[in-house]
Amino acid sequence: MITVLLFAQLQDSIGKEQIEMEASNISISELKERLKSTYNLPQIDHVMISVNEEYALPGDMLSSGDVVALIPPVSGG
Amino acid sequence: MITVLLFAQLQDSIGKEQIEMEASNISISELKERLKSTYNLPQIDHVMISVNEEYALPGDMLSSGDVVALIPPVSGG
Amino acid sequence: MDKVMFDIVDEPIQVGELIEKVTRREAGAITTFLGTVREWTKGRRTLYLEYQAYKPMAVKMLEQIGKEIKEKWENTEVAITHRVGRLDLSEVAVAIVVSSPHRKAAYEANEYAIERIKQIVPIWKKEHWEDGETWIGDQLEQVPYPDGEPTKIGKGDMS
Amino acid sequence: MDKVMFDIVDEPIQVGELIEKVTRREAGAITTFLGTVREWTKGRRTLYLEYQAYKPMAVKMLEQIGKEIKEKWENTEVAITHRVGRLDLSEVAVAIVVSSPHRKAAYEANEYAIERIKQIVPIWKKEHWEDGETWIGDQLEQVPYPDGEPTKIGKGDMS
Repeated sequence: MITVLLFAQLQDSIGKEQIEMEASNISISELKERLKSTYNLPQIDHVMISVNEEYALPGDMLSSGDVVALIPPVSGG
Repeated sequence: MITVLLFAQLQDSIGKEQIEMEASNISISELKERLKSTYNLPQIDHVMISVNEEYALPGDMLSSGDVVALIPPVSGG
Repeated sequence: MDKVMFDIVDEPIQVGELIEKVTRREAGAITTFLGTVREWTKGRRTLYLEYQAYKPMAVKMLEQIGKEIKEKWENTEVAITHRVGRLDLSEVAVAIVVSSPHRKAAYEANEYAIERIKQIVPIWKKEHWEDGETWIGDQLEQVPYPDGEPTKIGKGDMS
Repeated sequence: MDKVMFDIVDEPIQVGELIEKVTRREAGAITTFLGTVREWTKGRRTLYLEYQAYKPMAVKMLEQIGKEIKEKWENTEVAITHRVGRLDLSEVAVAIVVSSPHRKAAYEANEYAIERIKQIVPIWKKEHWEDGETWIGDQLEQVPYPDGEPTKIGKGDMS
């Protein structure tokens, strides 16, 4: 099980703060593809990914229990 | 009569906050020379002069009633 | 250090408390940056803002910025607090304070901090305009996503 | 404007009050610079400082700096307070606050203000060292006059 956290416009689009996904041993790219096809998320290509609160790369592999966050371009400050 | 205000090390050297001088129609350069010979003030060459709270130039003329200040290099901030 | 130097808060930011966090005898200069809610942006009126953060990661990223600053500028202390939730006009969204023996480093490090916040800290701003609302996608490149997807790309407007 | 934006005071500076003076809806950025009393300067220990000002002229010169800033950076507001008298370690000698719609101008104008203060504002600092006292003649060129006359010239030490 992987937890996917949603923020900002993604949270508004999907209407949820987080999604639980049955998945393990998939890459971040694969996770992105799966989210893209399950939800209407064209903007996911512009989204950074963090795993357990650290920025991650597309090739990084996910394990069960990981907390992934979709991080759209930030606008703090 | 011209009032000459003293600050910082000049005030400490001369031991006064101000000097009254019987003078009018003299230039700032002349005033400086007069102060230099009356008091022991070798550092007066490095001192800026203000007249009535505005910076003044060596050639500017002084009139009776003017308030002159000797302004050693500043060190605020 | 026991003090919390990097924080995300829901309540108004107390600038004086932040300044105290970095005040010390080695310092001769303390710079503060406050990002405040501006009413007008390119002719469009803001009524209020709403900030959302991925809190634990945002704190980690602020800590990382602090670490970067200490590596780049010797003997600096940094504290940063970002507020989330609803903010009205003129309220402080972010406060950055830097102390240093000399002023040049205090200015440079402070400006570096706000630039890095806009790059890596997971915090998002929703503009509540007079005529609608928008999540601001990227302040540096100004990519707004008004309806949850990119529709237009404009020139950066950095506050 | 009714508020006193440029001031010389004998009492501790209230930074929050200064920030309030420049806070406004057009601003998105407020920068603050605090010059504080540092303990160590090139291995020499300061016990406390004493500042003296030619008050009416100092206020005029601060006002002039404010005017220069408004000419150079559009839509900025500036407030500056300098304290005089005895100041202990870590106390604030000068506070400069600048508000602006955008942050770049707020940083630049603030740094400009402190540079100009060190050039034109008739305020003098007397260092009370552990081992003596010195009127600091010129911080930019660091010409101290320990006994009322120039004795040595060192490299600038700008705080």
